[in-house]
Amino acid sequence: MGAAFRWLMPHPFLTLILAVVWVLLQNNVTAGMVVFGIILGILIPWITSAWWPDTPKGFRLGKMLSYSVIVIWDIVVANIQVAWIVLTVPNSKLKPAWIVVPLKLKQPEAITVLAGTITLTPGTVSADLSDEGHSLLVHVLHTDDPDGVRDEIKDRYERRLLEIFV
Amino acid sequence: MMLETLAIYAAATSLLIGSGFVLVGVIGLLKFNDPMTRLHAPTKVGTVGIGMLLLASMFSAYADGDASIHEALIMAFLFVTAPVSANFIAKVNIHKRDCDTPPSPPRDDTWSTLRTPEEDQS
Amino acid sequence: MTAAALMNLAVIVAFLALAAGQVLSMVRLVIGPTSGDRILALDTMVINALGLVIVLGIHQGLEVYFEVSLLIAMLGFVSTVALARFILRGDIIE
Amino acid sequence: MSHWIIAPIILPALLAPFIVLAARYHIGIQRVFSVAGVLALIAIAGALAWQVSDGSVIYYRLSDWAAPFGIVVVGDRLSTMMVLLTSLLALFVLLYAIGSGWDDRGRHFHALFQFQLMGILGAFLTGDLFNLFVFFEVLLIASYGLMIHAGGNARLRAGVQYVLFNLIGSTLFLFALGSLYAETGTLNMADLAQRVTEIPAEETVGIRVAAVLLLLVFAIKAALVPLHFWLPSSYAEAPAPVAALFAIMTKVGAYAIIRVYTMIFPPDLEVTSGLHDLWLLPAALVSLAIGMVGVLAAKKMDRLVAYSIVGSMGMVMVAISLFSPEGIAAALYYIVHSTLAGAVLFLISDLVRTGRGNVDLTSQPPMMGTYLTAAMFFAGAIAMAGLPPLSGFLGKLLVLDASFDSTLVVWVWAVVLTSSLISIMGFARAGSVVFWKAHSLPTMEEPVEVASRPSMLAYAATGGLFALLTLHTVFAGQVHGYTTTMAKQLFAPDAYMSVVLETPGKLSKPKTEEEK
Amino acid sequence: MSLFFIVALPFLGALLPGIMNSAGRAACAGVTFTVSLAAFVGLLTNLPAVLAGEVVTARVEWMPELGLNFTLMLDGLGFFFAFLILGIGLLIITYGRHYLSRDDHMGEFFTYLLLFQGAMVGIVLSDNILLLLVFWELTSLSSFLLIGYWKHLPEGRQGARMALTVTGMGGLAMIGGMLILGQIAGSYDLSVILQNREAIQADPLYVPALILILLGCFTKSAQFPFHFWLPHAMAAPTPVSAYLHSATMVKAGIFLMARMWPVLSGTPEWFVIVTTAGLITMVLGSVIALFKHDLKALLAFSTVSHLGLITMLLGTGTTFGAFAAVFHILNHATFKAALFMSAGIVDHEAKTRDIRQLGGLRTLMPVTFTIATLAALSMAGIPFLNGFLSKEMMLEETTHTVLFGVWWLVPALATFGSLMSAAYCFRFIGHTFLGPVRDDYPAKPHDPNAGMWMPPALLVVLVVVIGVAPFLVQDFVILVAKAVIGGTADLEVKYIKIWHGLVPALYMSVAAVVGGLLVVAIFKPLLKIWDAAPRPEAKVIFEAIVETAAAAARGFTHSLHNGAFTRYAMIGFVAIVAAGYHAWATGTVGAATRDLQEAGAVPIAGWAMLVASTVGLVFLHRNRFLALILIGIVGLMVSIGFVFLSAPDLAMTQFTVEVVTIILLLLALNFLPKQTPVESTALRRIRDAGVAIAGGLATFALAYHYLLRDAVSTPISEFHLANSYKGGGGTNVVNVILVDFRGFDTYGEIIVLGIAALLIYALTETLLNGPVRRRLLNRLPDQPRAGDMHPMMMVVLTRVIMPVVLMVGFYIFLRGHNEPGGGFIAGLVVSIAVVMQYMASGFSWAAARIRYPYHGIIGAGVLIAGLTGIGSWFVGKPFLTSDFTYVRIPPFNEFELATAALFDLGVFQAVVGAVMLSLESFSRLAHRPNTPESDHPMDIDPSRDEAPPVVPGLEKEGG
Amino acid sequence: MELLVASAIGVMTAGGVYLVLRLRTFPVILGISLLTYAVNVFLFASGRLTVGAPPILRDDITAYADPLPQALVLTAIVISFGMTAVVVMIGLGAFLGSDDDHVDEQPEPETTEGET
Ligand code: NA
Ligand code: NA
Repeated sequence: MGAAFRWLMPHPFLTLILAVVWVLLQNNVTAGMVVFGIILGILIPWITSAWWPDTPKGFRLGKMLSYSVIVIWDIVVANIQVAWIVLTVPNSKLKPAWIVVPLKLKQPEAITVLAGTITLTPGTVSADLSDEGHSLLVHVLHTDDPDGVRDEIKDRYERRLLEIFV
Repeated sequence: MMLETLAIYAAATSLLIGSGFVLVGVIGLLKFNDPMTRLHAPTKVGTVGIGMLLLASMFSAYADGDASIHEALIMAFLFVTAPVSANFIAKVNIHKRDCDTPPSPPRDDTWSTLRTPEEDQS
Repeated sequence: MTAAALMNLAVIVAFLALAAGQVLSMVRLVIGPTSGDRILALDTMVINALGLVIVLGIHQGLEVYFEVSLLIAMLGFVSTVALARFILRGDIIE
Repeated sequence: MSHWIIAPIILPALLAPFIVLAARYHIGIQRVFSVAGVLALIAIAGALAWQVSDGSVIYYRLSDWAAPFGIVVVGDRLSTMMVLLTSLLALFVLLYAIGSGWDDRGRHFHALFQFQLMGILGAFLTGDLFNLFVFFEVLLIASYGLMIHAGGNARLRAGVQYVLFNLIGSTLFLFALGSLYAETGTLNMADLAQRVTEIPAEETVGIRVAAVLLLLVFAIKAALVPLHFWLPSSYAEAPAPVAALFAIMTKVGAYAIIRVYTMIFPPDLEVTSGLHDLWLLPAALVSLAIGMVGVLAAKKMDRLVAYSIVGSMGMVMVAISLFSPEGIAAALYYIVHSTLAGAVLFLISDLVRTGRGNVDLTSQPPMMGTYLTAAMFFAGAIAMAGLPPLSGFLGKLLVLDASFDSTLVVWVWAVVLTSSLISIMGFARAGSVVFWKAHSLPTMEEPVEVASRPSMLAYAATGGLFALLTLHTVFAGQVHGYTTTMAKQLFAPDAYMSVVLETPGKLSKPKTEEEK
Repeated sequence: MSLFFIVALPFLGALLPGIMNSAGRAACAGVTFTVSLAAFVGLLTNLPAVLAGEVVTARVEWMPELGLNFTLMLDGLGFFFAFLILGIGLLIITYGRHYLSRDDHMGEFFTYLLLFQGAMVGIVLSDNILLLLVFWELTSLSSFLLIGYWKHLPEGRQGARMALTVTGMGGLAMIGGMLILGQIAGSYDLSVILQNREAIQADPLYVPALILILLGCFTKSAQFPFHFWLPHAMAAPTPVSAYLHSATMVKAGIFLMARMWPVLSGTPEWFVIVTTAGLITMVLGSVIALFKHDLKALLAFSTVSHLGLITMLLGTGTTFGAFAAVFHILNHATFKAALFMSAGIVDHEAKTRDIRQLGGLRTLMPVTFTIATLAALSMAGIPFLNGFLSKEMMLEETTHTVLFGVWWLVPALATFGSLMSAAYCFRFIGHTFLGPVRDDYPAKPHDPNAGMWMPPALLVVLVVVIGVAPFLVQDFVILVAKAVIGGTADLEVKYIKIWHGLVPALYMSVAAVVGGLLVVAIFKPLLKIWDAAPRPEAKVIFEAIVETAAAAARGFTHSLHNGAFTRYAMIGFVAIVAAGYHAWATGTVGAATRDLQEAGAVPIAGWAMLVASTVGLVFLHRNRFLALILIGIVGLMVSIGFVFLSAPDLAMTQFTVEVVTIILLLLALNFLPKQTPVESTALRRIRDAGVAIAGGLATFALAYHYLLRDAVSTPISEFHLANSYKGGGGTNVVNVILVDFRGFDTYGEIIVLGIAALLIYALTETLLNGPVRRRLLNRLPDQPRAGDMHPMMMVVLTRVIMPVVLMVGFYIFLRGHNEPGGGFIAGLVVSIAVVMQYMASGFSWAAARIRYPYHGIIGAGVLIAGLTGIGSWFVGKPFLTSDFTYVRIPPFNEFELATAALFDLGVFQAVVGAVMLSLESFSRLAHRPNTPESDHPMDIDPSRDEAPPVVPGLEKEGG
Repeated sequence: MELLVASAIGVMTAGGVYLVLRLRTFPVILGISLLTYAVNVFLFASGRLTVGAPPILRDDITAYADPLPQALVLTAIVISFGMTAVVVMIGLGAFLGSDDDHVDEQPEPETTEGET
């Protein structure tokens, strides 16, 4: 049963995403659309499964949702902050910095979500990964306390992601 | 009726906010004097700006009487892809030595971009 | 101010902001100086273009521009990555 | 509605993907299908030509939409003759390609060959100008593939120029089509012919420019000076059987000029007067001269042949630009001749290449298979230089005869006759160097490594083209009689137009009925 | 025998010797002789009719519309010439069989000879001047082959080309003349033309026609100033010289003048041109002949001289002149052929033709001596030999001929010519046969076998017989002369007599012979003067002219076609703009019928962007990477413009194509230089800019013109808008046009795309299997490379987003018929999704997991589209006719099923296959088999830290 | 609006022509691309300019932009894409074979022989 399920639906989360995407595309929520979306959601990952060989393990959807809410809030706040910096801080007063975030996360999917979150949130951009994948290089637009930024990243995002990607 | 009017106001407001953000993003792009700092402005501010425009579109559609949600899809696309775009551009800056050299990573040898490929070593 | 008038104003403002954004990005693109800047400028222009299409849709009250926006959102990213990969590796598919 | 008239387009268009799909690793199967397809084409083309030989017009609505709303394919005497000519040429060229092994020196020769045929035949048959553009593109892109088939540096470099020049041509074509649509609101040729008559005399620049741009497009195809520059290098560098097939491609341009400038913009049309009737003839004369001078100038046999193609197209265009039934009849006779003669010379040039490893016009020790090759070259040269008894001479007489009433008759005669002389000098010089002078050199101890005796099939294919040339000569009266009826049909396009415009289609009644 | 057979026999028989070559020399010559003999006998069967004054005709239509038909006629003149051609031909064949050496390819020789014979017979029997032209040129061609028969001799090759060029030129001129003649007379049949003397001579085109025809005659008959080719044709084997250059071909011009005599002669133009040319040729030829040391050259120039004589006679335009001309033709043919054969015998036996190495052969070769001497004396004009008779008639005629108003000019020159003629004849006899026997001949001379001397001997018998008893041929000559002058004029019958009394001609004759002897006596000092005098060498001049022409042609052609595409493009642009401008300038411009639409700030900003990026591209194009970005922006702006102007489908297509194009260009740019160097001069850039601005102004003006005016009648798209839903089942009219109204265009379009991919694939294969492969393998990156080949973020994102993009592609495909989208855009979207995967995880990793060969996808796509089209045949509808229906299957909404969608599926597949095959081919160029292939989709993956090492190969599920 | 579109066509044509006249294949191909844009817009403009009325049928609307030129341009875009790909590939092949991306043939030493 499990194996058959795995074969049919190698990435259940992806199936879900696709079904939602389909409904969004149709711009119209009807039963038929949802059913068709699910069918496509099964069919397409099945076609493309060769390119996503290893399924991420123990993904927690619920925690992911709450994480998303936090991130979206952060994005809104961060954007206002950055906009403020852009408009008010002169170039000479700007204090950009590199910070290095050592990673506890191992799964590529998890690291990618973290990196993405960092880029979308307060004045930070994920710039690079170390050559074994154990640290993340982040560029900060304007900070007096690089270590504080690093700690906040680890505390606010990585900790949560460690719970989502078990 | 009331809701539709509200939606129009919401749409207009979103439009104004969105265009403001767009503008700020571009100003940042133009203003900052370092490639890495320039990267911050448009990738994020711009993204939110477009997000607001999309929101405006949704409000506007609602005001016209046919509710529309598919704008969310575009928003999702933007939010998912923007970090990767930024990441690549940052890598370009690091690779071309167009920015300050980043500090070495603690556990590994170097940053992946800076590692000289084996086949190029001679 | 009536809702319609405000909306009209907002649309005009949005158009102007996006147009200005395009022009300013173009300036960055031409002056560079780094490849990263140019790619970034192009990426920004694509995003702004997407904004233009959205506002146009709002302005004309037409739904048909959705597909266009969707494509721009998806594919702008691809060209940004391709250009960056070219600078990084020379060969974009290796 | 009989479907046969689109068979010449559909058959290669299905055969080619089938070859790609099913036989791309098996050259033998590809050859069988390719030859079988061309044989079928010949049969179909023959039947179609027979069907319209009484002057009737076959008409086909694609997608069932009537002209001018949908695309139509139209077969009349002219188009079916061109289809038949192309199919016949294709057979021998294909056999040569197989016999010489050219088809196996790169990938996808047969698929490209079939697509090339589809493009050419489509261009001859379509009754819609934009569709003509599409078929031009099909035939062009297939020709790019065939031209660079088997690679090699010189060929690729020539290929770049060939493609680029034609891209400019395609762009020009679109400018012309845009102008035509903007001016008339239609794309169908027959409908255009009707609508241009409605254009008022006080507003002619639009249609005039459109007419001229279109003419220039076709002039590029027909390699008319000064738009001929793409031809010499690309034809010379193309693989021989490909160049031989290309002999029909320039005729597509000539065909299009004949079709468009007898039906849509006839010489007596007020709004476009003083354009093509003014400078087409001078340009044609210069082409003829430049081509034949090139024959004398060539340092390699393949260039020599390529220049002779330019010259012979000049001759064709001289006849066309008379815009009289006699001139068109002569042009059509000459088109058949120059297609066959040009093709045969390209194949002979390749026989020389096979026999001695190169086609330089320098004396080298005797090659393999000299006698037969030399005899063929002699005959081919006679044909191309317009010496009796072959059809080149007869064609030349027809052109000279038809030009008698032209105001530029002195120029026509002077250029035609002088350029003949120059080409005779050129061919004699080349033949003498390649085939005779060799005898004054000692035979080589060991033959050149790259040289080998051409295969029997290669000779047979070349001989087959000669047989066609001979038939074209022996039955010159019949052929010319037929091209004369063809020319008359072209100068009375009402029958063509009424068939195209008055046959109803899906959801539409003929225009004339609506007006009534 | 029918005239057709007489003409056709040599042509048909020409195949035989070639085939029979291996059967032996005797068989080869035998069959040739038989063929000739058959034709000869066939001719003789018509003799009674000819003698009875009838004109034998035969006619088959060839090109009736043109007026070129196989119309043959045999009258006295034709018979006379045909008799000469076939009769002498038999002798030449006999002679040639013995003359040719064992190394010579006899079959080839006789094949050419028979071809020539047929052509000659054709000329003299033609009743259609176009047909005559055909045979005329055939003689040029066959003589080209005969002269160049000894391919190893440079003189032969050169002589052949010279003869072909000169006579070819004349032939071409004659084409013009004949066509004019035919146009005036309204027919190309000689019999008709000969009836139209008045009309032709009154026509303003008479003089051009005359000059053109005479050009043909003069070149063929080696008349001054075209006499120079003939001596060089002597490089041919002697039988050829004897046949072509004395008896037959050179007489073709004479024949034609005789044939056209009734319509062309008698005018002042004819008289002046023909007589003058003949006279000069006669004198000049005789002078040159005297000083030639090569026996054959001497004879050749003597032939030139005698042809001049005949020409002059024809030029007088009197019937007596014509009569004398005919008689001299006959006589000249007999003695000259005999002389040539004798010279050939000498050459054959003594192995030299150089008169300076000869002498004293009288005793060694008595038979040859006798033959040659009699023939030479006849040529010198010694009584009782036939040459005397006709030469006297000539001299007689000159006394009545006044040229340029000077009465003594013609007689004096004619006498001088005769004098020189006698001189070279005496020299020929004296310096070859008389004198002491030498001991330094290259070979020991003796008389040849009878096969070689019998033919000339026969001729010499004729020489003597006619000379002694001219009345034997008198009737025949009269008959022929009558044929020449035609029915219109009366021949004042003159009997040929040996003794006319003490007429001026006799004095002139005597003076000529005596003078001739004197000249030979003082030959050595004369030769010194001759050698010292500067004189043009025809061969050198001709070769100089040809080489100059060829060099000029080369210079012209190669400087015009110098291989510079930029030049070709420049000329093209200028031509296009100029032609367009001309069309515009000569037309009329009416008032605008449409109003300008207001442009807001946004369009203006968009326009500014477009212009800025275009201008930027032009100025910054040397930085290729930047240029790529800029062209991308141009494309982007154009797309936005399409959106603005109500063309969402176009915008989507333009935008997706743009992305794929940029990927493609980046793949190529990887190999190319990244900078374009400055190479063109400022002047050139200014020039190019000028052309560019002209082109820009032209398209601007054109577009602006159309935009402000309506089409002349309702555009056909009204119909498309009205019937798109009703007849095509779709609300997206653009899509319905693409898949239905104009589906055939789309069918062609996907084929173009498919071909493009096949081409790119084929070329890649060719490159990878050729010399380029090594270069590619040894290629080093020209810029430093970053370390991360397959960055993690990209890979992870691709995993999620590629399926989504595929779904979007599917969505766009489905919606296309009613909303913006369709198979093409969907195909591009799907391709881009796959390309994303390629970019993320690399070519090898991604390609190994592709399940379908792209070739197959293209092929299937094009086939599906085609078969969908054919499908409509089965319901009796034309190709590509669409049908649609609406179905409802719960829980889904009602949806449309359309055949057009199936067609669109073919489009979709073809696009995906084509784009992917192209991109894949580009990638393969960069792919290096010797670099380690990654088994992982991404380079860096910390989750692999603890995992056991992956066994290569196991991972390739679905590959 | 008409002025903007027409002048844009003119500017792109001029830029295209200028680049086509350059000496290396890469700018020439870019020039062809510009020309392609220009002609596509020109062809599109042959249906005249209409704002806000895409030819997608709606119940309550009767005026639409001319759909035919749009379909033609779409075909033209696709075809020119194929052509661009092809010319890029052939140009690349030529460059790889000779290490030279000049579009003009480079002069080679003269070799001729007269026939005598
Ligand atoms: Na393009
Ligand atoms: Na094109």
